[in-house]
Amino acid sequence: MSEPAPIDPVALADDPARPASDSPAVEDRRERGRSRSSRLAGFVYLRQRLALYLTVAVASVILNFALPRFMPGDPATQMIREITNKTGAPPSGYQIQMIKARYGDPDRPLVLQFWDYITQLAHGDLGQSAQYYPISVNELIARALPWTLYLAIVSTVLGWIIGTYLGARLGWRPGRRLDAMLTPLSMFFSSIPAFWLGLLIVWYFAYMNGWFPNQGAYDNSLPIDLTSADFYLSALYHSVLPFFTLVIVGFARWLFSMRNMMITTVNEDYVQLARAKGLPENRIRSRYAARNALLPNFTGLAQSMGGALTAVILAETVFIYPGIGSLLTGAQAARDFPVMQGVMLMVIFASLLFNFIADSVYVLLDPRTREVR
Amino acid sequence: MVKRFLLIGKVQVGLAIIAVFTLMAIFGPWFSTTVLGTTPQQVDYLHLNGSPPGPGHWLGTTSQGQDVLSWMLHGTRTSMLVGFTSAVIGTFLTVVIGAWAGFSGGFVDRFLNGVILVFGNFPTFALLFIVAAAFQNANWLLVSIVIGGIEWAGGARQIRAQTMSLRGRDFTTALRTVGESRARIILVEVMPHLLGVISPMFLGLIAAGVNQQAALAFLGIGNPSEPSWGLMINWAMTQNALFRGLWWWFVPPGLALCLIGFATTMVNFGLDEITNPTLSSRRMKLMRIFLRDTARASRQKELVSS
Amino acid sequence: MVPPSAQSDLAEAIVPETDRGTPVLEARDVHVHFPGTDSAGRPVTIRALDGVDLSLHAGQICALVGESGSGKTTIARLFALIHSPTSGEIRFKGEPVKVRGGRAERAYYRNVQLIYQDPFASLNGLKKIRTIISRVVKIHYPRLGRKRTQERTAELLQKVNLTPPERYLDRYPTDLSGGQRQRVAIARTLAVDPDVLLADEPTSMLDASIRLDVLNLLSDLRESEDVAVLYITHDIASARYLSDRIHVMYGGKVVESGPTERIVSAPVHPYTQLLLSAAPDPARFKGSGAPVHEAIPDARPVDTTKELRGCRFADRCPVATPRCTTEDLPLFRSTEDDHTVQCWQAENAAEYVRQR
Amino acid sequence: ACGGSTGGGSPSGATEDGGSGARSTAGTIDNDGILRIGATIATSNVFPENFNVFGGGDSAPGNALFWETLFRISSTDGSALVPNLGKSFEYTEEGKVCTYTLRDDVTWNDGEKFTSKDVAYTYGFIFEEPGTEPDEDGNLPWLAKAIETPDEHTVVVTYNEPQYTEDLPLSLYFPIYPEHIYKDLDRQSYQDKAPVGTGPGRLTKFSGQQIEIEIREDYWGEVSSELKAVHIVPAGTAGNIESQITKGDVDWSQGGAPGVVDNFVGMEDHNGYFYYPDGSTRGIIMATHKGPTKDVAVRKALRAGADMSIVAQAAGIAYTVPSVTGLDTGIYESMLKEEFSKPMTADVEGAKKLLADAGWSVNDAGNLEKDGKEFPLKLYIQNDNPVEMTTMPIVVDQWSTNLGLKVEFTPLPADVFGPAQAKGDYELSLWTTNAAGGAFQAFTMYMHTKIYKIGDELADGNYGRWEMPDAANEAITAITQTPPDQVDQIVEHCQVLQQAVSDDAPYIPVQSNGAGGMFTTMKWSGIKQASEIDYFPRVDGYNNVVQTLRDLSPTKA
Amino acid sequence: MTLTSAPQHHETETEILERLERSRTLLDVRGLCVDYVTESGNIRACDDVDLTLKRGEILGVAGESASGKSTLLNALGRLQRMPAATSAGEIWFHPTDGSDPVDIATLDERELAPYRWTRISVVMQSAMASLNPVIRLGEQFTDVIRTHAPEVSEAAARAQAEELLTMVGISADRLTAFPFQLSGGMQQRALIALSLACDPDLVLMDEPTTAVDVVMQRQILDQVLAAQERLGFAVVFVTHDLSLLLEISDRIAIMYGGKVVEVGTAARLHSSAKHPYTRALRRAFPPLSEPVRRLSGIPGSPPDLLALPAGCAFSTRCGDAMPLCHQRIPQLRDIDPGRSACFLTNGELSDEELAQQLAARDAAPEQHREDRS
Ligand SMILES: Nc1ncnc2c1ncn2[C@@H]1O[C@H](COP(=O)(O)OP(=O)(O)OP(=O)(O)O)[C@@H](O)[C@H]1O
Ligand SMILES: Nc1ncnc2c1ncn2[C@@H]1O[C@H](COP(=O)(O)OP(=O)(O)OP(=O)(O)O)[C@@H](O)[C@H]1O
Ligand SMILES: [Mg+2]
Ligand SMILES: [Mg+2]
Repeated sequence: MSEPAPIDPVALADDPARPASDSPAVEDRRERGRSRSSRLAGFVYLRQRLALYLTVAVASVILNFALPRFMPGDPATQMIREITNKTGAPPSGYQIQMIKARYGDPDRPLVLQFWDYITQLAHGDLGQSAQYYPISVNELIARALPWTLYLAIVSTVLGWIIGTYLGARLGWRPGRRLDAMLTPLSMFFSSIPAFWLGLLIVWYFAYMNGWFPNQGAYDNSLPIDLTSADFYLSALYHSVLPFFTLVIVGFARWLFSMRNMMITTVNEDYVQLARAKGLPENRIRSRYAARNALLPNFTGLAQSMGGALTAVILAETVFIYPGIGSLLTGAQAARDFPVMQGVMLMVIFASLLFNFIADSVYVLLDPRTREVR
Repeated sequence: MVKRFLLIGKVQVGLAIIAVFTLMAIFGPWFSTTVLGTTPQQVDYLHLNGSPPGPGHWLGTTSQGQDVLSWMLHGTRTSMLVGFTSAVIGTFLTVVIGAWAGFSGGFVDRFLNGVILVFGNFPTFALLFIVAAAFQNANWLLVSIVIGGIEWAGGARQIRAQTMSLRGRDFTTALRTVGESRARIILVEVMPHLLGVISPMFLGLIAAGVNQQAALAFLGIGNPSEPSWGLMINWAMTQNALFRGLWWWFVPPGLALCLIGFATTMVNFGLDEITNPTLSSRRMKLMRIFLRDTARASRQKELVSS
Repeated sequence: MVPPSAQSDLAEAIVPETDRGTPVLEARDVHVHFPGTDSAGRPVTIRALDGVDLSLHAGQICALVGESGSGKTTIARLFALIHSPTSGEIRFKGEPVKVRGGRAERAYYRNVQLIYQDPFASLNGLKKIRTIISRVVKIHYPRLGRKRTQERTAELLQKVNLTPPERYLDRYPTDLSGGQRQRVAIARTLAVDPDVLLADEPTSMLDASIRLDVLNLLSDLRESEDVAVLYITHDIASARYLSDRIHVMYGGKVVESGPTERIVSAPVHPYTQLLLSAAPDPARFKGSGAPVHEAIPDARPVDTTKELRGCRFADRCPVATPRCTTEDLPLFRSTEDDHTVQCWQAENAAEYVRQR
Repeated sequence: ACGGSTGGGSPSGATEDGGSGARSTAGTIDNDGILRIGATIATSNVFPENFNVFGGGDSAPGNALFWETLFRISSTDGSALVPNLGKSFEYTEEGKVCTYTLRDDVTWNDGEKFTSKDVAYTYGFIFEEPGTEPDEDGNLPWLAKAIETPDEHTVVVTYNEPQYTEDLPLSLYFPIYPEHIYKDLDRQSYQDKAPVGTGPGRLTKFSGQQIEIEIREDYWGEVSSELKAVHIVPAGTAGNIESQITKGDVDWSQGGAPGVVDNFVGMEDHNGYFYYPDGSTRGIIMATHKGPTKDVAVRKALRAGADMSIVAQAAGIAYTVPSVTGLDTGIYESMLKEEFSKPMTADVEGAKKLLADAGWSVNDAGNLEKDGKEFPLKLYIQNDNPVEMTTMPIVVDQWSTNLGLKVEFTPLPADVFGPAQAKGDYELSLWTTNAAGGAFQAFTMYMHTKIYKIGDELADGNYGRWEMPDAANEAITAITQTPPDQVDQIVEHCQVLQQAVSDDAPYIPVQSNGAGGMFTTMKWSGIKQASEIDYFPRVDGYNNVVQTLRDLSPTKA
Repeated sequence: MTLTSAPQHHETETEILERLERSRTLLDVRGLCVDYVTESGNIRACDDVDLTLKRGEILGVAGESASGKSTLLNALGRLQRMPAATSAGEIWFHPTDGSDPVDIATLDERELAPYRWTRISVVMQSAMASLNPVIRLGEQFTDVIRTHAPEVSEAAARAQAEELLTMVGISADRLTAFPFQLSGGMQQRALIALSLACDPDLVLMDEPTTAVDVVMQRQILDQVLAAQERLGFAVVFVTHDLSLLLEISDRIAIMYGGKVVEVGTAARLHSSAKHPYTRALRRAFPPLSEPVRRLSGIPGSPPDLLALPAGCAFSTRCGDAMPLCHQRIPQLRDIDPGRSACFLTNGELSDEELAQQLAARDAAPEQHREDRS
């Protein structure tokens, strides 16, 4: 007989949804003066988040520096060999110097190496690809990143909206038939690996029936023309299957987190009070219940961006989508460390950026975050 | 509590699925060789080029004429092995780091919490991918270590929060003020309280480990001589199974992955219902029945009175 | 069974200072400051205790009342070595207490024990009552032997009226009612034969119907074990019921202290008066025509973050004068009984002499 | 359906199957003058924007439309060179001096004239610094003196040693670069985004997913007159290109995935597939320097232990089984010794006997055992070839069923596989054993020991570390020193080599390699039968793609 | 205008009774039953409750924890949430405008709307939880005002809200504040102000002051009483603090185990309660001004609603229990003045029956009494 400790919601560390102050010791007069200062100091929460993200960014830069240097197989040698094999001649002295500077010259003190690395990075220079030498990593990423961002952002947001909306519906009146049907179903959906579902979808929709293209981000026969509607339409058409996959595996977790949150919220006193006030049901559902239930889901959205990128990376491989994921897998197969590192750095920065954007919106949504604990 | 937990239908289904796969992992290969009489490597020359499920090959053959079922059975072993091992490693790190941070407070906590946050905000798969890629051709153990070594941050955060709240709870303070030693408080008094968090976390890590391994294998990372679900999908995809319509080759491993994930979701859902009874679906059903019955009773009463 | 009630009589309760000997536990001018942040996130200092003198005597129950945040719990935790004073000292039987961890701390806990507010939280729900209590016996009397330990555990349960002990030994705290749990918690503190019991709102989480039993138990233990009890409460009526002395706290200071009946019937400090008039009294039931309390003008909680000269209560005080905030807070002591008050109001009565 | 049984000189059965699978009918259909080619590039499906094939990294596909070599190799006769940018060449001084005469009607696509300076520049960096003194390893430099250009159309190369065979690799792998563009650049790290070549193509647009190349009007050679542009798109992974060709989105693509003959050709009327063996061979190289494969008996037993015709059938891409020498029985028909003129067959009993005689046994675990020592074997392959991923498990299973030998099938990514092979850290590895390009190329590509450094370790281009018998070594030297027109002599030397390979079994030939290609005749027709042409219709071989473009014509509706 | 002064006039018990006699019925509850549906069985937390409430009456409801006070209150306001359900009974509401009484227990949510807040409003125990944390205080006032009086302009509603807030001593500028920016006591007062927003006939208060300090509690009570005196609404006031109820209520209902066991004026309950449970409960509060005597609590613990003892629920803890008490459930009957549900006093038994039972009890004392602990 053991009693699992109940999960203590307040204890879940940096959960901004926790009540900002549990001490009643707040004085009337002081409060009046405070309303202004609180508006000024309102973004302490954001400041804290920003500090966190900066730490993560710095850590990832350090990790990025450290990884190739402490992993088996020496990327510098790897790259020199790669060039030797390809060109039949060893790289020039200057090249070797550059390669070693970036990927670790065993003869140079680590601190100096780090300094070189940082200065290069500060210039926005991610180095050159080993596989596609001398193409710069920046160039490869610049070409791939927009596609990935497009996939990741749209699919995540779409999945979030669908899941949250359905969850709010189901959680408002749980236990109904739709709930009994959709909730277990979405539980199953959420456990489908994105890459496998993608495979099935490609197989069925592209190979078996040919309704959708099985590869690429836009119609090859169209030029990339950012002013032509055809180009956008074809890009949209090509992204239907990836979106479909990502939304199916993505929406479910929002659905049941929203559903559960909604059920809990509907039981909150303030929703009861809203009911007692005789407000119209619509208003209670949207303004009182859903809005509050939404907050944790929103935090979740911010935190899920990193994970969303993972799913996108895998899905890109299946849909042969010319994004970061394809670039990364290609680089991995060729052991193109510079590209792998650059991509990772990009992915981290992108996910941190999303986090921060989501956090900023969150601050607008939840006034409590504008207060300090 | 445990009993109540085990009585929930969702939990039972979830645990049953995991149990079935565990059994498959233990006895599958044996079953494959002795009962089916095949190994994944064995080629059936009569069924080259992938033949659909049928009497000889219950799940069909691959494009090399290898038995898909045998692959599945052997693959289950690798996948579950990775799942369990990475979960053990991950849970260990989770608990040690989380509890350590939660209990020590002060600088140690701030440092460890920073580490946890950094890892938690990392897109771990990218990291996993790159680290695993460095150990090309890594065997299952190495893959497990890498997965376990990277996938601990989320859990550690929870454990830390839990320990912190436990540390602040009166009963730990009370134990201190009766002169109990710190070590004993942590290990004997507090640990059992964490089990409620650790056990679902462990399950979740198994599923995560299995999935991560599959994703890595799908991308071609890992030892190609160890059959696993991800490797099956990878081979099916690279060997044109989609175009050739050999669906029996890539559907079963994916389904297995789904089921594992589904099982842990179910268990966690059940756990939610325990800790938050408003979510209990059983209760919702009872409520529906009750309301129906009272409505019927009152209607009858009205009939009688009128 | 409960021993016959000791009638808490006015005359008995007033024991002259000199007769009481050295206090068992004593706080001398302690200050406790906590770091905190204000609403705008700026760091501030919370003066949880701001120069407190307090002494506990064997066989005496001392009540501590005051509004939320006035520092009552902080005193208890200070005595239990959970916090350490920012300045000032704690004396145990006249000796300054300066222990931090280890054996000395254990020895201290053999004398001073803390009873917590929430019996649902202060017992480990996963352990049997037997383990909870016998563990303490084992810690402090390691050489007792298993059999004696078990016997002692049973005795302790009996002491807190959990009879027969066998019925409770193998149960889990979750199986007991709140009052029973609080008794278990008390039994655990008694396992060490303490000289001092610090009870921090031991009944506030309990139902009205069982509160009194726990209070009575404390009162009886005071008699039978000759312990000193610090009883912390919000409820001045229960303080009156149980204690020999009452200390009234406000904003980290003991603003008034004295024999119970003295405080209840003739409070000097305006805050004590406010507290008394605000407390519900069954005798003033509606329809009784009893005189009603004064209107309560203002109920703001105190802010202890600012350094202030004089009296913290001054801005709420109906009788405040300019000197309340311009001069240092005085301390008046009664010549007739052991009554002290930190308010200029006492100046007018001949009975009081200024100490500070 | 199409096994390796079709020997002889005609193109393989699959060519007929595939080629004839596509039917063309009358009337021109609208194709905008654009030919869409699917190109396989590494795992990532984005083209790198770099056409510098002499640079440090992978370059974009389609560079065969820009870069051209002096000569090209005929597909009908293994070693014959066909004039291209070069009109003729002549060896003097016993093969030490080669004089090239160039065409005079060639221009670069930026309008500059193509001259001997360009050839001198290109060959100059290929052959490196001239000299006459051996280096510290005792190797002489290639060139005795700098390349001379007596006039705009003449190039004189002076070697230190006779090099009658050097033009073959030059024709295969070394296109001529524009001196006026490249001379001041760091060739290895120049990212060429605007290739200036002699070929028919001019780059008009580049995007990660599509390379648009227009056909220039002032091209010296000949391409289909209806062809206005070539667009190159990524082929994706297995299955992608097939379905795109089937839909008509892509017209032509190199390669063929397992089962292509059954699945792809049968899918639509207009789908076609061909397979031209090009004289190269894929085989399992055995480490002759270590482990059980050091023993020739083991090597021969392994070679005899698997039936490669079954394997060929399983692959379903219509390749043939080469002879035991590794040479294709079709292309090299005239050169092969009588006893080697048939595709290799299995001899299980013989294999077992060989093992037993040499004192080897196979233990319960399926490992080779000798003198109480057990040797587990692994077969390494590079994991990015779907055909081999399909066929090699079957080879492994053959050994298992025939000899009871359990060889671990180990597909590896290129970057693990390559170094392992180069360093000799393997027992069995699948690689190209005989190169295309004639008798000399066929046997020397991986057998000349080439040692170079990988980091601190030494690698060997002769992956199997096979030490050839003296006779074979002499035969090789003799070939390099025999003028190409003395065919009989060359055949004689070649047969010595054939015998050596057959006797020593340094590798197990698995499949005769070649050019596979899938196409649709929806928009373009004219991809010819192997018997009709003397080139390999492949997308990325210099000159071959140009030849193919010449033969294309719009499909008549 | 701030309501800070305590009510001046003090009625005697007779005056109170007369006033109640004079005023008309507002709420008439008959046989109300509320069940909680749980996995381990249905808990009947309100069992056959009969109550009448007059206009302007302050009815106190007291009882131990889990005696069903909140359940009753929620049922009266038709505010039960999962898993509670009103399973039987009628709640007749007599509108003050003289229209026909309605049984609000049978109305559905839409039909209830006109009663909510304009007729019946609530003050819940935890103000912190009852105010929606992410909606500004002002909106929480104006939305209810404008829902029930759509003709009122936003500005007018705001003015009304300001007036309400000032009435409870909160400055009007706090309307722009979020609830968490207010101290606990202020939140509680704001909630009370909110409950008066639509001039209700009945305010249901569930322990509105338990969470605050004594001084604050007193201040809030004063404000409630002053407002009540001025506006004349009726109050149902739930608390476990009997001594508080005695001070403020016209009549008090004592609940035990889901049943009302006694109803009477404060005066009667103070000095001559008819039910042993009431007496015991009354004794559990030590006096502040009367002489201190040793008191004792009620032996045993409150009944488990899933396994109620046979007969009177209190019989197992009752010092006066007779054999019949363990067999039959006593009815809540009118006595003069008030009502009682104890065989000793409710007149259910004839005099000889009672005497007989008493004799039987005294013959076998202590038999049914539980141990003190
Ligand atoms: N660990 C701590 N850190 C920071 N501030 C603290 C801490 N403990 C107490 N305080 C602050 O010290 C002041 C006094 O707190 P304390 O708990 O002693 O009050 P109390 O009189 O016991 O109140 P209550 O009646 O609510 O229990 C409060 O303002 C409180 O917020
Ligand atoms: N959500 C619920 N599910 C199941 N049982 C419940 C629920 N809420 C209350 N109960 C049960 O109903 C009974 C009455 O509860 P209620 O909250 O009405 O008591 P109360 O008198 O208000 O107590 P308190 O003084 O603690 O507020 C209790 O036995 C309680 O256990
Ligand atoms: Mg306290
Ligand atoms: Mg309640």
